[in-house]
Amino acid sequence: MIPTVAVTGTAPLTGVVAALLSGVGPASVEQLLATSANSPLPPLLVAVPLLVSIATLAVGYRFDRAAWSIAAIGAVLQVAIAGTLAWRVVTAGRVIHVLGGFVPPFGIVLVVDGLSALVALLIAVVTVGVLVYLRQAGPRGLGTTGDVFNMYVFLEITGLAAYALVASGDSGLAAVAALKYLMLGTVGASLFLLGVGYALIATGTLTMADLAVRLAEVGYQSTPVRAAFAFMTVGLGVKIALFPLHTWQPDAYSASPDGVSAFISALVSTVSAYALVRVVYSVFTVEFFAANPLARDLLLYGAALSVIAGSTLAVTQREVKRTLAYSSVSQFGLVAVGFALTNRAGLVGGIIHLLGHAVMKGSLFLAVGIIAIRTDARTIEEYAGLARRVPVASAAFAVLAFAMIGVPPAVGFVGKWYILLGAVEAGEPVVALVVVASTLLTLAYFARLIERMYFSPVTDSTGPAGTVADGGESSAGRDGRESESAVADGGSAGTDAATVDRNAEDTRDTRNDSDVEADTSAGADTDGDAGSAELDPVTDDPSGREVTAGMTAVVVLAAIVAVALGLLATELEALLRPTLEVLLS
Amino acid sequence: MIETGSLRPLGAVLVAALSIVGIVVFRARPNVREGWSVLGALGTVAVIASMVPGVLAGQAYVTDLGTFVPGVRFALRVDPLGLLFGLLASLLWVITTFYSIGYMRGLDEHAQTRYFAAFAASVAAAVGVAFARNLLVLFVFYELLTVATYPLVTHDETGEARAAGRKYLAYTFGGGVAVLAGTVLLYVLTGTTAFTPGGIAALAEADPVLARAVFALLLTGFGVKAALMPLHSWLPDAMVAPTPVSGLLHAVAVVKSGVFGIARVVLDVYGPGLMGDLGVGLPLAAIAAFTLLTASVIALRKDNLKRRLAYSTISQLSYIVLGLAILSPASMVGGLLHIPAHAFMKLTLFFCAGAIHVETHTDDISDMAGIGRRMPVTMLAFAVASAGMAGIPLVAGFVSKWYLLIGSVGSGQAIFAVVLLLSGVLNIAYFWPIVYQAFFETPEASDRKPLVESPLGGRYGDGPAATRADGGRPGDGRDEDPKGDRSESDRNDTAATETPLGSGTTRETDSEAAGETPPPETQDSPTETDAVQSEGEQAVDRYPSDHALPGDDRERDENTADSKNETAGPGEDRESSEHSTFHDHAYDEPHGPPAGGWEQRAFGEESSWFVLGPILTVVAGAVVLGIVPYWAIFLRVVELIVAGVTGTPRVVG
Amino acid sequence: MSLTFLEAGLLGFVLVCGLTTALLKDVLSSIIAFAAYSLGMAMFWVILRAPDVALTEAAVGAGVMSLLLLLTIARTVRPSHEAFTESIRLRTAGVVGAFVLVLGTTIPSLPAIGSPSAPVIDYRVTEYYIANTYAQTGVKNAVTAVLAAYRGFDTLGEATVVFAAGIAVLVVLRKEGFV
Amino acid sequence: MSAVTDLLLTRYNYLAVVVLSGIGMYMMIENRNLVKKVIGMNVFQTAIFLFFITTAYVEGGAPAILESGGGGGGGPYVSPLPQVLILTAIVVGVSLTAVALALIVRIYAEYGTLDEEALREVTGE
Repeated sequence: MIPTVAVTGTAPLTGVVAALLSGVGPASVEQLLATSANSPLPPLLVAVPLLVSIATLAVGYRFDRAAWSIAAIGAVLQVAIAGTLAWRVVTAGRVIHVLGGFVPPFGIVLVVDGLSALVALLIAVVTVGVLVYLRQAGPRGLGTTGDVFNMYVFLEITGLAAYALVASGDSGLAAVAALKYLMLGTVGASLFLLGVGYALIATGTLTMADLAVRLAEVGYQSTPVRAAFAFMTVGLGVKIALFPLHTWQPDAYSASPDGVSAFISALVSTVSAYALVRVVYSVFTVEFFAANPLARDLLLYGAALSVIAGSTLAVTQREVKRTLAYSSVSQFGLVAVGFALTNRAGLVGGIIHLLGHAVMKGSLFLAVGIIAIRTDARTIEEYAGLARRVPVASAAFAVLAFAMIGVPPAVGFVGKWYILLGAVEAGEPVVALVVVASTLLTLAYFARLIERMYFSPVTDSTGPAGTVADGGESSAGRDGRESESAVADGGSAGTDAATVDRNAEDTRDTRNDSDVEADTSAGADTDGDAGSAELDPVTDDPSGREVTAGMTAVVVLAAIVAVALGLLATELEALLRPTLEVLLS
Repeated sequence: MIETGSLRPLGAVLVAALSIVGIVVFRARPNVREGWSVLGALGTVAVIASMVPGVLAGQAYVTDLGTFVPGVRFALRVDPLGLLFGLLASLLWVITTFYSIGYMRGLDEHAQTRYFAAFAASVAAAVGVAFARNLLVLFVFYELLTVATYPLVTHDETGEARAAGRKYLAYTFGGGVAVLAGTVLLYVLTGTTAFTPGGIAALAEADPVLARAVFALLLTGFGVKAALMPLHSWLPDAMVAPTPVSGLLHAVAVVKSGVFGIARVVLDVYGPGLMGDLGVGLPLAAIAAFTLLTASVIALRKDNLKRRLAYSTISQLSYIVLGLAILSPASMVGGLLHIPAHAFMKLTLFFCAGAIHVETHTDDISDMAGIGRRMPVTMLAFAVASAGMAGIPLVAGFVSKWYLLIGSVGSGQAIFAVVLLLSGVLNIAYFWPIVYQAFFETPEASDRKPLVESPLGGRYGDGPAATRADGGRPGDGRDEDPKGDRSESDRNDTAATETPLGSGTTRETDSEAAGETPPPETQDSPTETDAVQSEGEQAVDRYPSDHALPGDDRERDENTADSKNETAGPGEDRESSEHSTFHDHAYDEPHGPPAGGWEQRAFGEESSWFVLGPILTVVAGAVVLGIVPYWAIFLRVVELIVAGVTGTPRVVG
Repeated sequence: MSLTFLEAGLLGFVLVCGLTTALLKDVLSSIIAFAAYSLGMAMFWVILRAPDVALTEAAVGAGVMSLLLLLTIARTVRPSHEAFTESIRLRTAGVVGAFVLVLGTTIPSLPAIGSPSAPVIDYRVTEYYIANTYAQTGVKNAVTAVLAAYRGFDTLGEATVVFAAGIAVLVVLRKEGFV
Repeated sequence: MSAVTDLLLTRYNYLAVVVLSGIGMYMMIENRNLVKKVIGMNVFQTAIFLFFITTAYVEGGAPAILESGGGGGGGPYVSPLPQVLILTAIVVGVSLTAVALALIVRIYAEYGTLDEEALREVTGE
């Protein structure tokens, strides 16, 4: 029961936390108030999940199932609110809510523009998805703030919820990873806070819109302003997990439960990246970069480095979840590259890739979860021949992986296209090269997985042979040839891999075409449950956990969304256009 | 050209794509599933054919699906060039589908649903490539084509198939990246990526250095799939795929999508005029000429039939590129016409190779002496198609090569005419021995192939145990350590294949040859026994170091499978691939020639009609193209294309 | 403001406590030093005219925090060491030194302590709070007013943080039977 | 008065902030005991709090208790804004510490050690 409470209680907070940090452009406060539609919805966006989470906590003590239902209702409500808000943003341009009637810069104002509406919607939708998947979590909310200190508070709430979620894993490793995450996350948040302090000392205000004006008055080249930028960016960089500030992230992702990994990867880092856009564009504005080209270059090249380093590390991993975790380092690098380009195409690309990555990476983790439940496969070697045992999840995984690689027309490609366009327009050949090469870098680690899932015979992953093969792999992971031979070595040491292979083929050959799809590769499959696994996705599993139709549906749906989003990129851009104009002005 | 809004371009892609659904849904019922394949193929070709009259009348059909990314519409358009490729791919898909059915069932292959689904997806993507309205949409389908073909290359799921698939992905995605970079640069330079016959006007005003860079990027990208040297090495490896795949995809759809991309770039992005101004035509032509000759020479040395065909493909694709690069109207007609011409001929050849494989499990040319008795129709078709490849009149290849010759001489670049003629000779050199020995030799009395290793004309009386050209001796190089295996055989091969011709390509060919030893994996006990019995002969075979006991073989296969640079044998069938080791060993039934030579089979009894029918159809197509090219539509379409680009109404009387 | 002896003394005390916290090897001693550090800090804040914050720091920082720390070592372990102080590793010290240096270079550009022309004091936000708080909220303590009214949303967040932390602790300790 | 003395006399609090945050950071990196790491984290945070409180101070100012009912009477006041922020931040900080300590308790229950090096060996990293 406690785990339920845990997830139920904290998840919602995450949402809240995640909540919302939105802001406005450098337009003056008065202008902001004059040009925006007022609405009671933004605070609801924050309040609903909070209330729901308290309700789930209370009810969850007695009735597990009821808690889930409440959470689900809350999440759906949240989607409705976020959807309505997004629609209002489309029609009215910008929606604000002045809290308690205290006008900024003295009070706090919630501002929803195209960007924050999108992030809000993303959070709400992902929550529903993860909820359906987990069938035991709570809702989350989202907020929008136009105040940098408020941003800190919400970042910390997000962080707290995330730490708790990571720690909800069963193993002691989860606790260690959570503590590491907590320490580094706190340092990141503290640095952000220090940055806020510098901004405050330089300007005397905290409201984004007001700050933007005041920072310009103070002068972008003054030391406190620069320090403010540096500390805020580095602080957020830790939270986003950009190389080399990423060290908490692989542990946290791989040690937490699968649903949690999905949730964190899809939302927590995403929200931090969103905060980065706000800080860079709404607070410091493009002119800051113009006055401090070094700051831009550092951010840009640091992000580019993150792309390369993340991919390289991803290739060397044995565990699938760690591979995906390092992949996030790389993909967020790409997002940050887009942001740092400070031109329209780059920014659009960054945002699209941010959203796309949330959908793709989150779903990849969910797919990994399904696969783990069904087959206990967690390492890359164990993924051999998976496609026959878990066809639907494998197919979704493959589609998502190719989308992530950037095969058009999926969303992964569209984001990359914009970022690349931005890099070329900005006259950054090196960065353009990195962006282009990121396709191949991503291919390097995903192709390895897909090949194993679809075209490798199943090997005995539980016996001693498997262990030997694993040992050989880690050093050879980078090179397909070596790894192949390493596996074979291991195989011959214990179980004769060749024999296993041959059995598999015999089995296959004796079968007729009719049941090929349902082929079990029984010859090599020691799990023994693979035979029935094929056509019915909801069958027995070795560990006692169940894969529900809902879980599979979420993953499949996400794969479709990943492709469809690519085709809808124009609409996304249209939604963002007014916001972009403000941000880039 | 009048543009007409129409759903038919989209329809053509969708029909092919939707057939996948049917194929997957009815995976448990092979007959219905194959019915969907056929239906999809017929539907696609019908939709495309319905546009032929309109296009010939100067119309273009456009489906506009809205903006994809700013400044770029997601639009499909059927213009003459697109029609040429789309019609070709879909037409041959119909034929190949029937052939696939015969082939896959004949071999009782695994994962047939995946095979047919991926096949349909590949063709859908190829049609998309054909009809793309602009470079970015073309890129979209180009990448999808890569993904869709990958399962086909790796179909076998053996170590070597995976290695080939990996190589294929690395090469083609690498190429895709270059195309993407080029497209972005082009967009930044000109603000558009739309194809314009005669070239994008704004490009002429762009910085020439950047324009050349874009050209180089695009060419590199498309050159991968077009197998221009030195980007070709994925293609021979990909021959590990089932033969129909090698036939349609690796001789028509996939490789031609690369060539087609180059054609789009040359004709509709740069235009011949700007190409000349930038001076990029000549380097391209030089690369094509180099590829053309080198690949022909390598083909000479391939004993595995499919590999020889693969190198022949590499060489023939360069004809097309060469024709485009020479930039004269006549050569362009020749080059473009060679797209369908080569497709028909090469498909015939692959079908024949596949038929031989299905019926007799023979893959190596050296095993095929006298096979004309066993498979008369097949080998006859093979002979006709080979003749066409060499440019002998009355077959398709002649017409296109004729135009190419006229074009190169006419534009004062006679050097390329010499190259073309030389290549024709080489074509004969590597095809004629196959045909000759099939009909006029017997297994007992045949010379050894590949030809380069022995004097032209062959040498009779070589016993199987004789010292090999590669210097291998019986028992030489026995190597118990699997790890040492590769380097050992490499050394042997270096000695074996050193030829006067091996300049820049020697290394390449060495490693190719190194892999020629197939994975001696055995499946059925009779074969295994054979393998043991024939140990003595094996040891003296061309790659002594590869020899080991069968048990070791299996293990070593695992170890080295991926390190092999190429497929050892026709990957579609592990059972028989081991037998390609037994080059001159004539006694193992039923692989290779049976004892006492090939039995005589009558017309129609040599194979199933699922296999023979397609062969006859394609070869007939090749002949029709050669005799009445104008009537066969393709030449008309080609002339329309060239006229649109250059403004010359009729190129050659 | 100029540096008085009281301030200098307190500041020195805080610094020494901080240093001691870092250097003492024994965890319990370190916790005690930390509590002293917090208390010193709270007193210093009184001098800086922040009584509310000082009160909170004394209660929460020195009180609750020390309690939690002590509770933790009571439930876990207090390793015994032969060495009395930590040994200083130069590499880490170098890294930290670099950070300190970077941070230090920004100091000269900051306004002098207590300067009435510093933006924080001078800008309209502070002036507005001072001028209007009582009229608008009826609360004399501007800090309370701002906390509860103007920045009530922050405070909502603060409450959420505590709520979240409570649940997080529940989650983390679920195996300990704390609940 | 030299520049350094001037710095010392007018910005001494900020110097203290720098030194204390350095101490906190050093503890987080270097100390092997997890509890001491958490203490270091708090030292680091408190240093930042000092930064904020210092910015709020004004020479001769009174605490922001508006005796006269506002309206500018009663002489200079310190700024309430940074103080409000730090009130919030202190609570956030203690919440984080509580969670961190809870994690430490669990780690100890799981592995029986709080030593970072030993833990690294046990978890096989």
